Amino acid sequence: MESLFNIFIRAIFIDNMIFAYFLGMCSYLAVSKKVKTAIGLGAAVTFVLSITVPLNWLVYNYFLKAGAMSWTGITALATVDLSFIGLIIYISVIAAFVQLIEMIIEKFSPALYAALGIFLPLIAVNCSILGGVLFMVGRPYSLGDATAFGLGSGVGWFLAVVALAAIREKLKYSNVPAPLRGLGITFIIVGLMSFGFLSFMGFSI
Amino acid sequence: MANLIRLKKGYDIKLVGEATKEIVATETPKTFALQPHEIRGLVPKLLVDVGTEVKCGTPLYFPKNQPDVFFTSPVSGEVVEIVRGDKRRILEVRILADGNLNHENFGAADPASLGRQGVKEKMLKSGMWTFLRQRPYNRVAETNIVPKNIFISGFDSAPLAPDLNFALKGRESHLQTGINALAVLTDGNVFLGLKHEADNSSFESLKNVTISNFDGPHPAGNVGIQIHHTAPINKGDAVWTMNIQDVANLGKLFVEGIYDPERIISITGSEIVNPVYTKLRVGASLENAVKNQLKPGKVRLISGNILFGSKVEETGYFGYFDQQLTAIPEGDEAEFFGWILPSEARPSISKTFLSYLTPNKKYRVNTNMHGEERPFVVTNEYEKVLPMDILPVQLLKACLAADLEAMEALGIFEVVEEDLSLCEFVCTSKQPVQNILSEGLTLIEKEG
Amino acid sequence: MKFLKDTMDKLRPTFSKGGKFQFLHSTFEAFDTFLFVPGHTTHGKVHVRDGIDMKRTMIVVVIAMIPALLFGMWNVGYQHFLSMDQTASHLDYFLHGLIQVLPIIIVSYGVGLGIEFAFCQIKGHAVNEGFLVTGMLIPLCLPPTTPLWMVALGTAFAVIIGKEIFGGSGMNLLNPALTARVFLFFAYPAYMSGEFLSDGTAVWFSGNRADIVDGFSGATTLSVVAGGGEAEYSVMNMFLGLEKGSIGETSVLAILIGAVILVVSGVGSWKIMASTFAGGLLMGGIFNWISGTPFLDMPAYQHLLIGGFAFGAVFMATDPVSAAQTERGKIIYGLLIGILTVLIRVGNPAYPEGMMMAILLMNVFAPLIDYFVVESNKKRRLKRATV
Amino acid sequence: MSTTGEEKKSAPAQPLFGKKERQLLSDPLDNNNPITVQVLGICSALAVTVQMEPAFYMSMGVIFVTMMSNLLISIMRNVIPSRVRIIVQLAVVSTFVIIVDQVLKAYAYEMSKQLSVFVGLIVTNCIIMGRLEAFAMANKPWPSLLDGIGNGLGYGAILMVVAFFRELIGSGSVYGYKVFDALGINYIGNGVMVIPAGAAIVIGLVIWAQRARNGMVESE
Repeated sequence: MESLFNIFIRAIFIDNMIFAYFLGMCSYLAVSKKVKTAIGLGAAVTFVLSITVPLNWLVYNYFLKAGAMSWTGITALATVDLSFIGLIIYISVIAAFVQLIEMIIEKFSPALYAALGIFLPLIAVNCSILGGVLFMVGRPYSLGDATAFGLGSGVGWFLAVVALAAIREKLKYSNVPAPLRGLGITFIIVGLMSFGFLSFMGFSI
Repeated sequence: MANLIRLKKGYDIKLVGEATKEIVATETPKTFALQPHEIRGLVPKLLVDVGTEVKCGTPLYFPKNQPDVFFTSPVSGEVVEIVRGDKRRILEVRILADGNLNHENFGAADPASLGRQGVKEKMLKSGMWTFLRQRPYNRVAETNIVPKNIFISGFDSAPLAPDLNFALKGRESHLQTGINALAVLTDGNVFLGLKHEADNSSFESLKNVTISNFDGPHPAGNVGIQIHHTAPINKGDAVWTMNIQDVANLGKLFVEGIYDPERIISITGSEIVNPVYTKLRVGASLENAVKNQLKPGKVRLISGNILFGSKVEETGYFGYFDQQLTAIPEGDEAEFFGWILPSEARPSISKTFLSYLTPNKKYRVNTNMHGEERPFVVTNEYEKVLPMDILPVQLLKACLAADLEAMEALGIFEVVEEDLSLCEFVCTSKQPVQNILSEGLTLIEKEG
Repeated sequence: MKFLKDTMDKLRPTFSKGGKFQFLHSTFEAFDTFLFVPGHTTHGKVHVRDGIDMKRTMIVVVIAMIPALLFGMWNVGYQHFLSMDQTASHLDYFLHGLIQVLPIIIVSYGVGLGIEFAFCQIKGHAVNEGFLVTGMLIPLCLPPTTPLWMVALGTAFAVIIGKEIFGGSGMNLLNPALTARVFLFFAYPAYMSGEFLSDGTAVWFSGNRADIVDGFSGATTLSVVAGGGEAEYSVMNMFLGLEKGSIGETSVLAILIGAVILVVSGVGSWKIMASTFAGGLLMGGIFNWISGTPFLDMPAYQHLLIGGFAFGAVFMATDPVSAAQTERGKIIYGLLIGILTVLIRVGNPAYPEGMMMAILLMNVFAPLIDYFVVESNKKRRLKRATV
Repeated sequence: MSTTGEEKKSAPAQPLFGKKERQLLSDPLDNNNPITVQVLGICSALAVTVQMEPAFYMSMGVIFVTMMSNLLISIMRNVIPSRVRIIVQLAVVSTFVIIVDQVLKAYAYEMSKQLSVFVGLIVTNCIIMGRLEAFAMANKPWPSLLDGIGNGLGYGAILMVVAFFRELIGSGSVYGYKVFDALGINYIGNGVMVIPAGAAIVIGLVIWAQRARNGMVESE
């Protein structure tokens, strides 16, 4: 039984969505040119992850997995295993939730909305969100664990994206070989950063 | 009354060759020249031609973008040569002095009763306006604005700088009239920065001016530093500054009706035989001032001080805003293993030289770079010598990257080249700090 | 000296544009400026420059590392004889260590400088002196048992991937020496944690290198504590450095001598050093307060004496390029390194080299720390305008 | 980021494998590679490249999904209301991914365990959505099919290259075959190649090599 804190730390550093699994790379690379936008998207991802992971935990445990629907009391449903259509369901839950967030941000922070522009819809297909859900499904998490995991994954993604953005802003003054500029050097930075994130390997308190 | 501002950051480069406090008369030189390129970005439109007879105060040229501002002749005589450089850019307007010093008469008047428009007109016509500098950008003051404040520094903290209190002794009334004139031009205050616990006898009785005292090493005497600590420049602000000797000359314009751009300057440096004070007019040829004064060997003569001055020949001309001449040895000798040996003592803020054991020793410095140019690596040295809440490295990097937004946010409006001269001095990476800033300023002035 | 200068000047045209050895221009210049600080003079409005330059700065760091290096050599020999239950003269200890350590230094400098020169040659840049420090740091932070080809590989990785592709010295993200160390740590963990006996075949050096190092490998103080706290270590030994570990990291005393050199000369940031130590003490204190396991109960100050803490704080964390570059940022950066080090160490007893990982992680976050410091400066200015 | 897909209405009578068609297949392999040039589909690409075998299965899965969904969407392109097209696309893609997932589970269970969530994550692989948006929605079924195959191949090629280096350097083998052992060399595997950092660095270098060759430079 892992403590919530350990799950949280592991999700941030060891199982970091970016550095361990390369999930959410598209938006990661696209929005990491400026710290300001990175913070915006990072916060959005963190928020979406920490809500949709537990949300999908409920969906999985009460609807999808074998015997999940025994709580309905309907015997016909008690043995149904719907986990094979999980993908579509999870994606739908995520998409619906992101739509909601988008509307909220648009209403309350037009500046942020303008800055994030086309990237908000991208959160729906940001693999880190679906990845988080799929990892959660594959592990024997309780609802609390799932929340800690979702939040941790989000924080990990957030840290990764703002740190990279700060590095790339600093890199403006560097003299990187032309063919490496942009994508190439960013990948190598990601590689070097991931060394640092291994600090907490095997960590438990 | 006066508030005291203590500055800890900065560095005094202690040099041999300080001027003794006596004013030695030197013969008025034969030739004079104004050099438009002394002001960044100035494009002159000539009003005279070779052969034109001029008096002291006769307009020579005006800046292309400010047709009502005149640069006038510092002396009476005849325009003898217009020296041009690449693309026919005007480098010098040379005047042969007639030795009589005839003045244009602009008429005496009391600035307070003249009113803003009257003061402005007199200054513009006589050429005194050109000594008003406007920040941001350190440009010639715009004629159609009212500055937030006007700042004057009452002391020069640069290495071997002249004692301005000494230089202005006996000119109190001119100074007061000059201040009165400036006070008419602004709705804000005229600020005067004085050195804490120094002899300020020439300034103590001044009125119509807000005095702040500054305590600390160079660049405490830079007006830019003083502005930052009294009433900093924000986006959209414009403030004016004027050298205090020019304020006295401004006073003279109103008291006597004449343009008389003469300053008491110090002739200093290790390669000067007899460092003293003398009187010199703006644009004067240096030949008489340094006659028999330079020691033998390769010597660099500087109009200005070692941190902010122009390299000049003995036959060159005195700078438009300078108040000192400095001569130091050239340092074009390679130094064997110079980077590893303790080396002869030299001023340095780093403590890797034995010189830090003798903090009060005065040095004979040369112009060697002491190393090669490198990327910005070492941190915290600029910060040690810039007593402002500004991040110099980040600001310079923003200039290099031509990032206007960052330059503005990091405070480029508050600094001019002179303020960062110590940063260039201390730079381990031997970066041309002033040039970088200068390019940044030019860019933002053009784009912004 | 005059003769030497004349010779160099005579050779110059051969290596300059149009000369026969034009392609070696950067190399020639590097040697010339190594021998002589050039006679360039100032050309802007600033006519005098500070005596300090990059070479001098770098050499001060190298000098600061020498006590740790010399002690490290002696200690390698001492530990060797100790493990064989023998005693020998101090000179023997030292010589034994010298034979062990010198090849590592030679490989580190040889490979690093070789790559550096090659890159500069290709790009036509001047050779930078940054590697003077890196080349010494790499051997100091490696276990003396490291096979030489690993030293070469780690150095090559650090110089190429860690530095050159970012545009060379001053542009790198991570501390290059640390990059080498961490690369090797993850590439060949068994060799790096000192649990591996070099088997001779993997070593270039005379085949019997294993004999030389025999017995040196084994538990470091950290692993002793980690392994259950049968405390067979003495605080004094930890301070003096009479223990196993990477070549230069064991003796806190020798490192402190270096620290004094760095701080007094102003070359190393005292802010980073002090805040790193403070962070370590703080976190150690918190853990003492929680208490429970041997590691939690280890007195806070002892955290500063083991596992390369002092070495990291003094020589690694202070690298001005990879550290935070703003003054406030440096304090935050140092504090976090100290805190993280102890946290990582205590959180994972099997992985006690928390120091280098913590520094590496903070290298990654240093630009972000700076970003916030710079933003706060901008905000102050903006606020002033609106008041 | 995507570049092709502008050649909307091509001439009615055209060969099945004309120049254009061949280009649809070959461009994504190199000059218009989805990963290194279009910067799409990096998400799940790298996590499965420790060894070549899983990378190969992964590539096959992606090729199948891009191909089929490109085809299907292209067929349906005129009947999909643009407002709900993303949902439709997602549904189509998910369906094919579920097929791949189930097939793997049935016939290559070990491999499906090894690929774990990454098969499922093909759904959110930007290559697929990207190609659907940029190409299939505007082109006829046959070119769309080719475009799907081409991009799938381009993706697979990078995956295999990265996996090749990681496996060779990291474990001393190629597609599970211990080459160094076979040569009698006692090779010590480089652990960096096995951890994710290795993938990022290798792909960075691959991009470098490729762009140095075709002269592409990103302006930043």
